[in-house]
Amino acid sequence: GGSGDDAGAEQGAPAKLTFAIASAVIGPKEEVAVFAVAKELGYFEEEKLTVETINTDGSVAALQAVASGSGDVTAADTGSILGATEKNVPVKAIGGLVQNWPWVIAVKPGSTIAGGGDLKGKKIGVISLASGSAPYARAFVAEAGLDPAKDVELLPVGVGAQAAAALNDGKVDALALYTQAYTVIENAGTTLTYLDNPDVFDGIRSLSFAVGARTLEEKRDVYTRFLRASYKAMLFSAKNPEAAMRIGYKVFPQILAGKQADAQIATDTKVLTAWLKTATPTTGTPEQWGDWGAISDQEWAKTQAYTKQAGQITGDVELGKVWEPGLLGAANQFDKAAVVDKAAGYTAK
Amino acid sequence: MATTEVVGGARTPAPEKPTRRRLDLRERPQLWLVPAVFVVVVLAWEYGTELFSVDEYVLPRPSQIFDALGRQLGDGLFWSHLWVTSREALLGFLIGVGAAVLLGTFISQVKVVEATLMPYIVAFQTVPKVALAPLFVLWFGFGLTSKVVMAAVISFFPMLVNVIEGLRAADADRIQMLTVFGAGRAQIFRMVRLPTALPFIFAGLDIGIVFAILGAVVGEFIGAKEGLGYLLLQTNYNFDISGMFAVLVVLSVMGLVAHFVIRLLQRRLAFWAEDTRVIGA
Amino acid sequence: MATTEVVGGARTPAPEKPTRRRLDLRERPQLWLVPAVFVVVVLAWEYGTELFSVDEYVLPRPSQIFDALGRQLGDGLFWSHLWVTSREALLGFLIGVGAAVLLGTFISQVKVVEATLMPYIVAFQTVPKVALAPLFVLWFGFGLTSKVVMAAVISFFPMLVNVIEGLRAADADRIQMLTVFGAGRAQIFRMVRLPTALPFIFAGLDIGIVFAILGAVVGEFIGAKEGLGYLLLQTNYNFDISGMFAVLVVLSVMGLVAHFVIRLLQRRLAFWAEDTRVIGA
Amino acid sequence: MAIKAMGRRTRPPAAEVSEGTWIEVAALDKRYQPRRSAPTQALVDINLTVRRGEFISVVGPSGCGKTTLLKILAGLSPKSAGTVRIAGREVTKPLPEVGMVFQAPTLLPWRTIFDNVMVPAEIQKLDPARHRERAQQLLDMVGLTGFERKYPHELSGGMQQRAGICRALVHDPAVLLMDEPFGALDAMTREYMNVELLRIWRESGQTVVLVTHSIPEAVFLSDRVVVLSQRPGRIAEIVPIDLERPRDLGVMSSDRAGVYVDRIRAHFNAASVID
Amino acid sequence: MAIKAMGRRTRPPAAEVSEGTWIEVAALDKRYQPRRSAPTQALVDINLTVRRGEFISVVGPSGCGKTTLLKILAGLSPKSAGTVRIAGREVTKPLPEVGMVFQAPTLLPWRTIFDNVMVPAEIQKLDPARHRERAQQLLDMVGLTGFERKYPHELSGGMQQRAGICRALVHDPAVLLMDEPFGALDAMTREYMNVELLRIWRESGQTVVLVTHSIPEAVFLSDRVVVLSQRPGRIAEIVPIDLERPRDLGVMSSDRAGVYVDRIRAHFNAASVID
Ligand SMILES: Nc1ncnc2c1ncn2[C@@H]1O[C@H](COP(=O)(O)OP(=O)(O)OP(=O)(O)O)[C@@H](O)[C@H]1O
Ligand SMILES: Nc1ncnc2c1ncn2[C@@H]1O[C@H](COP(=O)(O)OP(=O)(O)OP(=O)(O)O)[C@@H](O)[C@H]1O
Ligand SMILES: [Mg+2]
Ligand SMILES: [Mg+2]
Repeated sequence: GGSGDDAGAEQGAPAKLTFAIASAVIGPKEEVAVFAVAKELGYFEEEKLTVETINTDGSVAALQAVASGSGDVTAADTGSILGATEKNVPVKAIGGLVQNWPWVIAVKPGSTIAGGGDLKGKKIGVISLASGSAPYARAFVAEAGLDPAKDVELLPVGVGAQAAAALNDGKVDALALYTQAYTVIENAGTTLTYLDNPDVFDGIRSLSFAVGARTLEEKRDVYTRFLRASYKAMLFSAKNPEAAMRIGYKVFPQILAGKQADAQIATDTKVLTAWLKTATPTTGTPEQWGDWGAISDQEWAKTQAYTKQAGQITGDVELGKVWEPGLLGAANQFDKAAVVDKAAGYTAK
Repeated sequence: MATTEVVGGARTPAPEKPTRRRLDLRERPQLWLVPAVFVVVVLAWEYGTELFSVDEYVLPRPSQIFDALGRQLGDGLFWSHLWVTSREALLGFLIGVGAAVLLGTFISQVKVVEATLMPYIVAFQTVPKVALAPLFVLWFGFGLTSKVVMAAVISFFPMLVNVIEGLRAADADRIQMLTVFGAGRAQIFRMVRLPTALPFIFAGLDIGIVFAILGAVVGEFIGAKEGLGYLLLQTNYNFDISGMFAVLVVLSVMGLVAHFVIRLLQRRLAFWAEDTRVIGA
Repeated sequence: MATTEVVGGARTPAPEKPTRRRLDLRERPQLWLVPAVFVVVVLAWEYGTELFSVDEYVLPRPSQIFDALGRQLGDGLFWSHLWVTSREALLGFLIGVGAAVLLGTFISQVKVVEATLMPYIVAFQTVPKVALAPLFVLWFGFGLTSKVVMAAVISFFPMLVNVIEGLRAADADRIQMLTVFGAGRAQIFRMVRLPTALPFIFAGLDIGIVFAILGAVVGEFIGAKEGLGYLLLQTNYNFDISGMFAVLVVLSVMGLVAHFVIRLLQRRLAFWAEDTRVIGA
Repeated sequence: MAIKAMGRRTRPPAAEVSEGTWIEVAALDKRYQPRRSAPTQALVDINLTVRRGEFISVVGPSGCGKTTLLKILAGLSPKSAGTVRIAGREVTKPLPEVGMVFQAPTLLPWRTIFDNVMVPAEIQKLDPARHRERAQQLLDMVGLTGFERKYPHELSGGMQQRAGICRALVHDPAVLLMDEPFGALDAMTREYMNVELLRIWRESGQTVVLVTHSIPEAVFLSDRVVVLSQRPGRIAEIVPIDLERPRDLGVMSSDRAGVYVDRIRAHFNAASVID
Repeated sequence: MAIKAMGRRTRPPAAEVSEGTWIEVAALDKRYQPRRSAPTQALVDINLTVRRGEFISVVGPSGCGKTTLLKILAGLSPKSAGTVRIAGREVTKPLPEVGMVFQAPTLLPWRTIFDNVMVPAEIQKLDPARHRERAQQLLDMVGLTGFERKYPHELSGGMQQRAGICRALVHDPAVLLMDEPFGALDAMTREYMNVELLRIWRESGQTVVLVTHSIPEAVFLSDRVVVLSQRPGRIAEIVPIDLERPRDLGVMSSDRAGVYVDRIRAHFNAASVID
């Protein structure tokens, strides 16, 4: 863990932080758009932060890590944060990240399935029955008026090659994955058709920044600075995804796994862009965006309802217990135009 | 007490007391030691976690695990998960161990086969099955088969190594003796090699059954709708760490039962080893 | 050729030919059989996948894997991944196997300890380490330690079972002999039990090293920034299935090298077993 | 107690073999070549022919190659040079018509004494009922009645050796090779066993090659005694024992027997066994 | 060849033990109780005292309990009833001042012959240099010169047995228990070994209990011969051998020796060894 630095109590004092990536691999997602960019462009340095990463095996593990102090901050599934809070795991959300519903149902081009109702009697591939994709598929089916327990069959197919093969071989009729996973599949040469998500999914939050509740008060300032640097990086990445991706290669050479950056940059940028789309407002241009990280009470309510339906929580979680919005005001105080300018003219060395 | 009575190292024999097999706590102290250790460990765990205020999500307390266990055992679905995993593990074990015995026999009989095949087997073994599991699912589907294959593959290797080593351990003099009386390979195998290999084989079975359970669980991790591995994922996903530990407890009990069955078989089938074993030395 | 010359089952001895150890293709056909099998398998794989037009992401072709391998071996980062995993596996192996030898020795010497501890060890073993891995990471951190612990824990059990079984296999007459001459437990252990257990121990080492590599890789799956296990995840995530297979090939080679080192050691240390082994029977 | 012959199961001789050359050893050389130590020359230029139904004993100092010779006859050990034939066939592997008593009993610890004795019958798939009866008769003869269901480690050294003798006889082999079969027996049991062996041999017409350390035993039992020299073993003399058969133990106190014993013993004295 | 005594390493007797009762066996009973089969009564009411420096032989039919008696003396096997003392101490476990030759050689296959012989010295951490020298002398004496670096399986049965004898002598034990040590040796080697044993015994003043199947050997070597009856073993007679020492092989052709041999043999005949 990297939270041993007590100097964090003092305003603006140098501090060390550990960012727990809620995934076992490094990819064109938050660790690139947030961490790599903030680190490489000196946003962390400006905040006198030294940030390191650890990889954890998913949101639950990431939350366990921050709760136990092995990590300080993570970007974890909001449903998992709610679940953790309900089980008295001392974590708290301090800012939003992915704001647009990332899950979507995909079918093969030319499939007879054009909407939720057509899924009756079909097989849907989910990542695993114990992942966000299963409750999503059920909710999607339920929304179309079907009984998720009887009318469809969910099959765990994982992500990537395995999921693509399952769809191509006809072992499943549809997939329920997140957008960025589809980009990876499409990059590998499979074309897909996507079903529209009904409106109910609008405003259900996916990844949010979370920290350990016990250290929150003591490290309020440090976390604020972290959020500020992160949102700056997000803005930069949204403006210039390719530059962000190249920075990602630099900070995490393992993304390339031995391949050449120039050969990969196009497809990886696509994936990163897909991720960024879910994490930024659907309207407007980066220059116009503000209020980074805000989560409205209505969004919380929708998220709670959805999480409850998915079985991750059994009752309502008191909002004050899970959500500390007080850091966002200071976190948004940065020169947005400067970041946008830098991004627009940035070419990686 | 065994027949070949040896007064061991520093131990005093008690020749006056006739040897009887009884459920005597003095002669078989494990009868109270095992529960005693259990109680001590559980208490230490319970109050240790309380004392150092360890959170449930880091390490739940026995009482919490026990609660969760009670909850799960009351659930009919739980028993079907248990049944699914047991079946996968058992089938995988039988297939893996069976294949290991067949291949091990073949390999140990024909030197060339060993030299030719062994490198490939070892190479295949070092491939992490967990990494291959997604491919297993692609190849063998989402149902029982892929988990059985996983369990079989993972219990295969320890058994194979032990079978080969065991079949080789046969005493040259005994083989000579059989050879003189006209025994062929098959008879030598049955009359000498196999009995000699039994301790090795039972060691392999003991390791194999434990790994078969692990294999089935890991197979379920990758893609399953049911089974204890699925339940582990589910409880973990729901942050029900006590529930997860309850499943782990059930898996442990499964392993224990399998272990004792195998040891019982061993005592029945390889009795002479017991008989000639030295007491206390 | 060994010394105890037995004319085996149905084999004809060749008494005229003096026995010499040479790199003779007729005497050691594996020297051409191993590469031959390799070539056949690779060709079948290559043209089989082409014939049935199997997609790369289902099963890449050897030529594709070979390309990916070449790419990776040229990458400096790859070698550091390799080094990381080797170190984790080796450390874990040494710790796991060392602990197994110590505990196995203790257990096999004191009957009560076995009866008391063994159930717990088996119970612990059946707990899927992969399920515990997130907790391992919580307990032992995200660095080297958690992977080493994983490798150690997983290579521990096969070794333990074999050590216990091996130390028990000692011949009662030999122990009696030593006892008469005043040998204590430690001397009996060194002079008889250990040598008798060597074949078992080497079987355990063989299984253990393979599992240690697996353990390190699985440990990396859970939370790592480097190592071949990490690389597997990364290549899989990147849809680079050929690259993933290239990593698997490297892991296989690691396992093979370790296996041969252990077998070489065995031939050196347990030479008498070789010498009294029966030829061709 | 009468132990009946079971009827020879010897295949007909390979070639035209006269009764005079049932076992044929010519210019036999044996050299052990251990991987880790110096070679040992065990036998040099052994020439010997044994007639069908003949009783031959081999005597010689410890380590001279007696066991080696027997193992080569049994097809258990490859020779270095020379020819060895039994019933006209080159011995390259063990022949089923041979029975052997090993120097060490070599019983299988996982079988009862009775099942150990039945091993040859089981291997050669001989009629179980008849051979079980014969096994029991043999065990009774050697005084192991009541020990049939015991395991080898519950028997004394001499009892194990007697079980080994029963095993070699159970399938009524045409050729019987015995490596110091009575070494672990007390003098009286030994004499009794000698007499019984002679009776079985007479009734069944077996060809016997017996290695023994007892010169009187060799003289009492044999048609000819092969005396081997010290290592490396060469044939020092082949002494024909011209005592009429059937013989009883009384014959051993005769002067003629004594002459044979002295003549054989002289070889040992000359060699001055240990320097 | 002279093999010197190494100086007794016997601890002083526990209690006031007269030289007359160095080994004391009283009302000894032994019953084997195997788990899977019927019990065997091996020894019944054995009473025996052996003086310090005495040479005792035990003879008796095969399976009568000789090995059992020796193992109890060696502290290897628990008795069922009675007392066994050596030097005033109750024997409950093996005593370091005892050396033993086993009925089967029991050499360790992973050690060379020389290292096998050195086992007792190594166990008792005795001066390596002196005992290596002694080991070599003993190996030379038994005719194993040149085989020191070989492994047991490269030796003949008799050679292995001789190595076992060297092993029992290497640490110059105060009490020597020998279970048919010469069973696998030819008559000449055996006589030679008898003479050597007697010389070593005379020079070192050991107390020896020897199990043998050879009645003449027992008479030649012993101060007293214990004759055991058939199983279950009881003491049939203890025959004091009143032949002056030092003895040479010539003494065996004397009439007095013959009388002893006949007297002991009579026990065997009376028992009609095998029914
Ligand atoms: N470990 C054992 N378990 C059961 N019975 C045994 C055991 N050892 C010996 N016996 C029995 O005890 C009796 C005496 O055996 P012991 O070995 O003492 O005989 P012995 O006089 O040495 O015979 P031999 O001259 O043949 O070596 C025998 O009947 C034997 O069956
Ligand atoms: N497997 C072997 N490897 C090497 N040398 C051997 C082997 N077997 C026997 N020898 C050697 O061959 C010689 C003859 O041994 P063999 O066993 O034939 O003697 P033997 O006449 O049976 O002696 P004994 O009467 O002591 O049993 C010995 O010098 C022995 O060291
Ligand atoms: Mg021999
Ligand atoms: Mg005995």
